[in-house]
Amino acid sequence: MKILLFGQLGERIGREVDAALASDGCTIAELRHALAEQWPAMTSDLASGALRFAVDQEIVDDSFAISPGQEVALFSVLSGG
Amino acid sequence: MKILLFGQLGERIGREVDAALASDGCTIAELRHALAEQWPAMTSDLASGALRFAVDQEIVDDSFAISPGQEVALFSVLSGG
Amino acid sequence: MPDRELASFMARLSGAGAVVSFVGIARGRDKEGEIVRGLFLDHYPGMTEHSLETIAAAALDRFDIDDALVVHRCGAVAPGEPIVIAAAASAHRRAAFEAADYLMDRLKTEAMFWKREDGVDGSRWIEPTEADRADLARWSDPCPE
Amino acid sequence: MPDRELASFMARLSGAGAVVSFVGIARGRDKEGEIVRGLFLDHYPGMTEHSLETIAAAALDRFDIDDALVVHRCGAVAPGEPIVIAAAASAHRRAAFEAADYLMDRLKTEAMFWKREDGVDGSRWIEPTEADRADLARWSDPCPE
Repeated sequence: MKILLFGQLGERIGREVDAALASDGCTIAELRHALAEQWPAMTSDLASGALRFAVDQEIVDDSFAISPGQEVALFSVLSGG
Repeated sequence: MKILLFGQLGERIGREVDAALASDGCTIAELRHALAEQWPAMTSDLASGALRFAVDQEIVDDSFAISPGQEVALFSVLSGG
Repeated sequence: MPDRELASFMARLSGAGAVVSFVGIARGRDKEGEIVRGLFLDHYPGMTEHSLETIAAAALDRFDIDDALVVHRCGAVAPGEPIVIAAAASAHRRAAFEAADYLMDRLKTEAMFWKREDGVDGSRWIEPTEADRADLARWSDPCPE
Repeated sequence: MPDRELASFMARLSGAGAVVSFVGIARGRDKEGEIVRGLFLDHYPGMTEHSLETIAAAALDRFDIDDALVVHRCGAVAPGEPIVIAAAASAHRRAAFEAADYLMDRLKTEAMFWKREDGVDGSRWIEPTEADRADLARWSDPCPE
């Protein structure tokens, strides 16, 4: 599953990463867990609660179930304008 | 003596009037009196205290003595910007 | 034109992070909602410019700003046309906002203009409103000079 | 360019008497006074624009304004270049001043950008400051909605 990253996270990890996970009904909580396993460099960020996920450009919480084909993005803290 | 007028006063009386008065040491108080005599339409304005005089582009009070060649202007209430 | 005034004001800045500008536009209706065909701003060449410079200098004194701009029209102004642009530039935005607000409050009462509104049924010369005077009074509290 | 944005914003108005605009300019120094060679503003196409529209719509809801404008740069921005223009137009000037101030306070914390300052000794990603958060909190009092 493709995940878009931005800012510092995008610079450190990659602006687009491919999580080794079937996107078929996977929840955000499962994705968070899979990302932490696949990119240890993200583990502390993911655990801190400072990151938020968006699916199809809407912020979602951990229980959200991702459907195949949806656009998934992971945000670190915004800088603002 | 030439007097510059602005705004409503300039429109009613004239933008530049010639007061029948020697400018040699005449005070603003004397000018005020002479203007009221010469232009009765200005009498109530002049009496109201709403008018101010400027000499050489500085606001002056009634005791100021005008020297020959100085630029004299009479202001009604400003509109602001 | 306010956009060109803003561009040239910004071109002369160096190091500012914030520019706040105000543009006043002649309205097609007076305070009673009657149609205004045009404004005429009478002025006293020399003293009027000096009154604008005095107000800009007071803003520079009072606020932590790098630069201030006041450009005012005189003569005939049609509805929809700009009358005034006032702007302030500063390192951080709060000072620029406050200075621009202050410039306008002073300009509305103290700029040396005599303004006539030409309506459908005649003309009238106008004076600052009570609201304008109240706006100006906001700044008379002890100030951070 | 902010002057062109201001001109096109003003061209689409009708009947407004007041336009307040804010232009933010990239500064050549960071908060510690160190030289900044440039900024990079990362954004999420679609969501970022939506965040700007949401802020403009909130200002239109909250203040008695006719129109609001928010235009923001993304990507690389050099010191001295404009980053953002925010503007509000209203019949009377107070509402336009307040709305422009509000737009900026929200943009500084909520606009969806990730901003990197590139200095002489490296780069750092920045977060809203405590001052930015305090500015935003000014508007959380009961509002006239």
